[in-house]
Amino acid sequence: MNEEREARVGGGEGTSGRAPRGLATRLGPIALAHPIINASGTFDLFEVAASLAGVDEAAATAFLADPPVAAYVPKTVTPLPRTGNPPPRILETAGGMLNSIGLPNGGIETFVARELPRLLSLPRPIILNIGGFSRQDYVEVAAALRVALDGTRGGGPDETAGEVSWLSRVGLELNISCPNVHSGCISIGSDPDETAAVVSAVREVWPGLLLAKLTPNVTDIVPIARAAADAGADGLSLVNTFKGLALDRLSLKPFLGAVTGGLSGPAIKPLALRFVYEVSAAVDVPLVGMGGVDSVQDVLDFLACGASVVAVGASGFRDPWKPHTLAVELEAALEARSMTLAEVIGMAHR
Amino acid sequence: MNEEREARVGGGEGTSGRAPRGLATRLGPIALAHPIINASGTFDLFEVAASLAGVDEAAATAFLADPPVAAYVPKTVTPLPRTGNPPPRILETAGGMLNSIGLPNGGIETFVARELPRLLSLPRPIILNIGGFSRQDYVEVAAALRVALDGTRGGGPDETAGEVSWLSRVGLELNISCPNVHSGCISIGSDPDETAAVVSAVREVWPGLLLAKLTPNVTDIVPIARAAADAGADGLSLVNTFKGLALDRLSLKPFLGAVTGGLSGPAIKPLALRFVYEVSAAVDVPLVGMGGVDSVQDVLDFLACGASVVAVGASGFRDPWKPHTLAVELEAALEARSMTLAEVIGMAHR
Amino acid sequence: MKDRSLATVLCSTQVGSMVLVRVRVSGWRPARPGQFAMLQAEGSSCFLPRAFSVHSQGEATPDGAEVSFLIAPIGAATHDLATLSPGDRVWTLGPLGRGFGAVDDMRRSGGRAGSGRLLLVGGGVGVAPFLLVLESLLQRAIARPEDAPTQVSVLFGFRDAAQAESLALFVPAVDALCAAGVPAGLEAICEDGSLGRPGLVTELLTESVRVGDTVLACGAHAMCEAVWRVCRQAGDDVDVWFSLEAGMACGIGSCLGCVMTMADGSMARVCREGPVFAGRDVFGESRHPCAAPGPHGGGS
Amino acid sequence: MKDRSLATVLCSTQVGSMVLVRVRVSGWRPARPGQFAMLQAEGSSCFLPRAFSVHSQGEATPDGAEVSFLIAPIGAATHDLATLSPGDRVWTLGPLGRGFGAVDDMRRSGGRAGSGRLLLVGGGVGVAPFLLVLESLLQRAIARPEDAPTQVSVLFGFRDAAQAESLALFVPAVDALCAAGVPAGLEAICEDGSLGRPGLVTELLTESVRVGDTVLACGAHAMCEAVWRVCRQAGDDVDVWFSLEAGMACGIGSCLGCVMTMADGSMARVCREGPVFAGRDVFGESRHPCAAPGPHGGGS
Ligand SMILES: Cc1cc2nc3c(=O)[nH]c(=O)nc-3n(C[C@H](O)[C@H](O)[C@H](O)COP(=O)(O)OP(=O)(O)OC[C@H]3O[C@@H](n4cnc5c(N)ncnc54)[C@H](O)[C@@H]3O)c2cc1C
Ligand SMILES: Cc1cc2nc3c(=O)[nH]c(=O)nc-3n(C[C@H](O)[C@H](O)[C@H](O)COP(=O)(O)OP(=O)(O)OC[C@H]3O[C@@H](n4cnc5c(N)ncnc54)[C@H](O)[C@@H]3O)c2cc1C
Ligand SMILES: Cc1cc2nc3c(=O)[nH]c(=O)nc-3n(C[C@H](O)[C@H](O)[C@H](O)COP(=O)(O)O)c2cc1C
Ligand SMILES: Cc1cc2nc3c(=O)[nH]c(=O)nc-3n(C[C@H](O)[C@H](O)[C@H](O)COP(=O)(O)O)c2cc1C
Ligand code: FES
Ligand code: FES
Repeated sequence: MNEEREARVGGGEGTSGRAPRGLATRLGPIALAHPIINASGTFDLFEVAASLAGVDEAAATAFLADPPVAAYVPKTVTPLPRTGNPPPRILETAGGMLNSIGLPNGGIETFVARELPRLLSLPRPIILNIGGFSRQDYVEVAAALRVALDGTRGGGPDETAGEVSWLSRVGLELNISCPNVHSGCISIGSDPDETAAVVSAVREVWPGLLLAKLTPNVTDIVPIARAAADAGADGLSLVNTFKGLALDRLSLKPFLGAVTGGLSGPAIKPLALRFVYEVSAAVDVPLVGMGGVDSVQDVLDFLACGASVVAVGASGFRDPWKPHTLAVELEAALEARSMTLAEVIGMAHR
Repeated sequence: MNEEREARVGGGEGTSGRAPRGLATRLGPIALAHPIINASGTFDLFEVAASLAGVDEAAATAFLADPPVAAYVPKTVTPLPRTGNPPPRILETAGGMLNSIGLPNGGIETFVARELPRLLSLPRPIILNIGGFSRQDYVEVAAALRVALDGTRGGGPDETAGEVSWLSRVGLELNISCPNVHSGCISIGSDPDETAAVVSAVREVWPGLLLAKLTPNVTDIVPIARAAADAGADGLSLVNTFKGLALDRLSLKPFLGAVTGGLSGPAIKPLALRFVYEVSAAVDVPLVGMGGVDSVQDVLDFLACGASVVAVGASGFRDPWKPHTLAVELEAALEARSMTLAEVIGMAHR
Repeated sequence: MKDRSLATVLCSTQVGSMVLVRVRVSGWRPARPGQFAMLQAEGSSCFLPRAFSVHSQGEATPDGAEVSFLIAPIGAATHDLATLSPGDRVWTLGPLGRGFGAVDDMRRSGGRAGSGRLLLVGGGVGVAPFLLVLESLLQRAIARPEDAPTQVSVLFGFRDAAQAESLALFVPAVDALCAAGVPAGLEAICEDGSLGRPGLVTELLTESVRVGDTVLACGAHAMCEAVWRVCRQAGDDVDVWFSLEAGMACGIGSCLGCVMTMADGSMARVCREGPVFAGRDVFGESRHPCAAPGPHGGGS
Repeated sequence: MKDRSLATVLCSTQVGSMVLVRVRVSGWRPARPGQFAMLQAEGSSCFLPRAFSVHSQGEATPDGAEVSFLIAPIGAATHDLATLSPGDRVWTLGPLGRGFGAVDDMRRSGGRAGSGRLLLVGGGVGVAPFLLVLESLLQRAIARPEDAPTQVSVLFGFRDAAQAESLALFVPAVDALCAAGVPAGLEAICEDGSLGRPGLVTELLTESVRVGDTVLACGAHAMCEAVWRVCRQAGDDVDVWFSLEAGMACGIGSCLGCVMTMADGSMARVCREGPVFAGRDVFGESRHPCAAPGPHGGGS
């Protein structure tokens, strides 16, 4: 299994690349070796590597030299540092899990100083994910990221002096859909006008790939998706978690420290798929599909419903290599069907 | 197991009753031996009995003489006959199932002529469930039911001549939340004004227990729940299924004949629980909680979140005796906690 | 059977690519041939039980009856059932549905309308119900020889050699029927040629079927369609019955989930009105069957 | 270990109410005492793996190492693990987390600051990590006797006789330690009195602990709190370490789900900053501990 994995793993961009073949694709200006990435907040490349280092130094090095995702999406960053919600924060449920992490992060300043440099050193494109509680929050964080990126080697939205601009390696995902913070965020993503306002304000300051990540906790997602696309989003990420609740078995009080949490995992897959299918039929921008992806059949399902890229969330907890494994399996599945990636995308509608 | 079951099963209303003790409760004017009923459309008492008759005639007779529910909720009836959605109509998913049955039924005329008499002969209260595509549809069906009921022995909303009125034995549930018919129904239940309009119109013609069954496929259920209660609903049933989609494994086209379906089963329990918890905190009418109820822990959870009555849906497919079994287990669980039913209801909020 | 009950696995035997699972079910009431039971391995990761034809059953005693099922592991639920060990338990509800009523009816028709010949056509795991059919024919042949069919032909089609191993399960019953004085034969064909010439079971049927025969068929929907075509070509007087497959949630008529669209456009529940349906009801009279009962390929 | 790998069950033994599962893990890198692994039975109906202390480990060979876990079946995932048979497989990721660093540190502190005495306090299945602690002390006692603790006291508390059967697993290691020249003893107490007077492990601790001791504890949160109180009463110079429990999704620092609120209000991940924490960090200096790390009762 290790042998097989190592045999199939490419060295990332610029290397001789033994990544899954025939799966190369694009998300706006960003080229991807295959369509499988991680979902924000469910996969911390550096923490996994550090844990692996405790197990095996070489494995950790290999992991960072060749991360098991086509692009890496770090956890949401907000303007100010946040400690997140009180514990307990997670609970397994039938076919899935609830989480109420609550976007703990060091804030944009620390992010730019400490996280961004090592993110940029990864041999993969990155899609930064940002959150906030007001339109201004999103603009502020996006602007800070842009300034930082423009200042890097090869920075600036224009390609100059033979250096490749960061535009082909860095995207931005707006988390306007987190159910675990009790203002902003999800309330923005539940309203077409608010969504349009945030997206167009960020569009002003962010020249690169811009994705809006939407919440499924709405009566009708289509107007929201349309509003985001019309306001300038290059693509949409569907979906964030479904708001849920569990009680402590003994006390019969809410189990999670934050009372409610977000449901993810295989349990929600049929629900997530419905949103991707509906939005894909109504809106003409690329979609990043997610929600319970666990097997290559799930990947095919999201692609067929109209997603161009598929993200692995909670299933990556039990197997951090999952996105890469799925890419390898996707290659085989397409071969078995004698179909190209492009042919599968959207085929449920045809 | 049979012995145990038979030993614990009461003969229904008016008999010496060996039903679970200490669980007697009320839903408005209707007295229940315990708080566990079935969810509409998931349990056809007469069909189960007929199937059992093929297995064992005595079992079938016993089943109808002592149905395993505190009250019986038949499938939705609409003004006109419906054949329902094209097959396939069901698919198992992680921790649950999708269905797109589409409310097949013989229409109200047939219902009154053929179903109602045998429903009234059951030794349990019944809660009739009606659906439609316009306000007028609901009013028409409710009015037809009222006329029929007033005409029965002991009919009339007033108790006369020592006869017990049907008001203590028959309730009405408005299905304004079915995701499987593509107009009416769910769109009514997604809108507070529409909901209020339907509820108050039915309230005019229906003197008995009136429940509105709401959909979880909404951004905010609280205003809808409030609208229903303010318009005269005596209680709310929460929740109907979550809209979902699955693809055929091979063709990658929608699997269900109706394309989308409703998700139910344990997978949705944390989501359903959240709705019950939220509505219970906001609205002051009794709630019938449902969504993935499978174990006595689930029953406790729904009660603690604020449901007075709990309905078993999809889990009854694998075990038609489930509601009764859960009632027996609930009795034991309350005993073990030295708590009364009333003390558990809503305790997650306290 | 009074109730859904927790049966105990007595043994589980690999038969090529299928698994024969024998369980003891308390309170089991004898199934009619073609009836099914809803099974769910205790602790299964699947939410719903699945339908399985009763393959064979022993005598009912106060301890219950031994009942066996032939299972093709194709997905999660069948995998769970196929990997059970003796002592493991299985939730069991049945027998359910309408079986092959024709098995009873045709005994008498032999002397009157039809040829008295019975053709049993099975494809893949669709062979499962036919052992109970044979067992039941044997019982009647012994009890009332005058009511036995004039001839019984068992015609099975398989995909490959691994599937074809299940053939051996039927040989003793066919032999016993012959010994009881009913001329009976067993022919099988395999798509990959591992039983001689490669081919489909409809080739065997084309060679055998004639006016007046009664045909009972169980297999993938495509096979059933082809069987119907062959029988129509043989003449209108071939009496054809199909055991059909559909996804089921309850198996007892509650959910309305297992419906199929019949030739006349009506919907029939496979678990209650079926699983055995008259060919005419399913496919209508047209020579080009069009009423496809959904994409659930069955049995093969 | 390079990777999450599919370990093979070598044997599974019931030990009272717990189950000792020994697996062969390929590429296993030796765990430090107190480290854990994320385990998930292949085909488990649970979505997420669960954390288990490494109970014991054999030498790493090119074939992998034999590693054992002591499992108390309390819910679905532990039930799946406790019912595995030889040949079954288990997804394994580990060793993970920071172990009892004090095991290494205190060897030297014996001659200097502390008493050199090591007290191992376990409650219920919280005894699990202490076999690896003893094994590791033995190795060092043999390799470098001068670095061994001056004395090792194993103090275990159980709920009932069935739980207390696990005691037997530790006797040989304690004996070996004595034989290697390290004075070591094993005392246990049972809430139901089945090991003599009924009581809690903190009673044993109160009788034993003194200034300068190093205490390593693992058990339910209530036990840990009580251990902390007893040790505070014995004096500030008792060095106390707790192995804590929290629900985990990933076990490798990705999800931020396993955090506990530390005494200073900060959040620490049990899987990365723990599972072993200094008593002061968890409970602070107050004599009335207030920072309750959530409702997860652990280990007992
Ligand atoms: C009356 C009756 C009798 C039967 N008798 C037998 C018998 O004797 N022996 C036997 O082995 N089987 C029998 N079957 C079939 C058996 O019930 C099915 O094989 C079983 O349901 C398979 O379940 P599974 O979980 O293993 O497979 P699943 O993975 O659930 O697949 C089951 C079926 O569902 C469909 N399916 C599930 N998910 C999807 C999806 N996402 N997209 C497309 N299709 C999907 C497939 O078409 C497949 O045929 C019988 C069925 C019926 C109705
Ligand atoms: C570092 C570490 C080491 C461990 N080592 C061991 C070991 O060596 N041996 C061992 O047996 N165990 C060990 N555990 C504990 C083990 O991980 C848990 O016992 C296991 O997670 C139980 O899983 P389960 O699925 O069997 O039980 P579950 O049913 O999942 O219950 C597990 C825990 O979750 C909580 N829980 C789940 N659902 C609810 C709910 N709805 N309401 C309230 N509470 C709920 C309970 O409090 C319970 O303690 C360790 C844990 C950690 C963190
Ligand atoms: C523990 C956890 C933390 C998450 N954190 C974030 C986050 O920080 N930002 C974000 O946009 N989404 C977050 N999500 C949502 C996921 O990115 C994803 O949208 C969702 O989990 C559905 O996918 P899944 O079912 O595959 O997990 C989080 C999900 C989980 C389970
Ligand atoms: C097969 C099926 C048919 C249903 N039919 C109806 C119906 O006719 N009317 C109705 O109000 N709800 C109907 N429902 C919804 C259930 O009553 C219930 O609200 C839902 O299934 C959630 O509960 P569960 O998770 O326990 O199944 C149906 C659900 C299923 C699974
Ligand atoms: S399976 Fe439920 S009605 Fe047939
Ligand atoms: S379990 Fe995921 S961070 Fe600790």
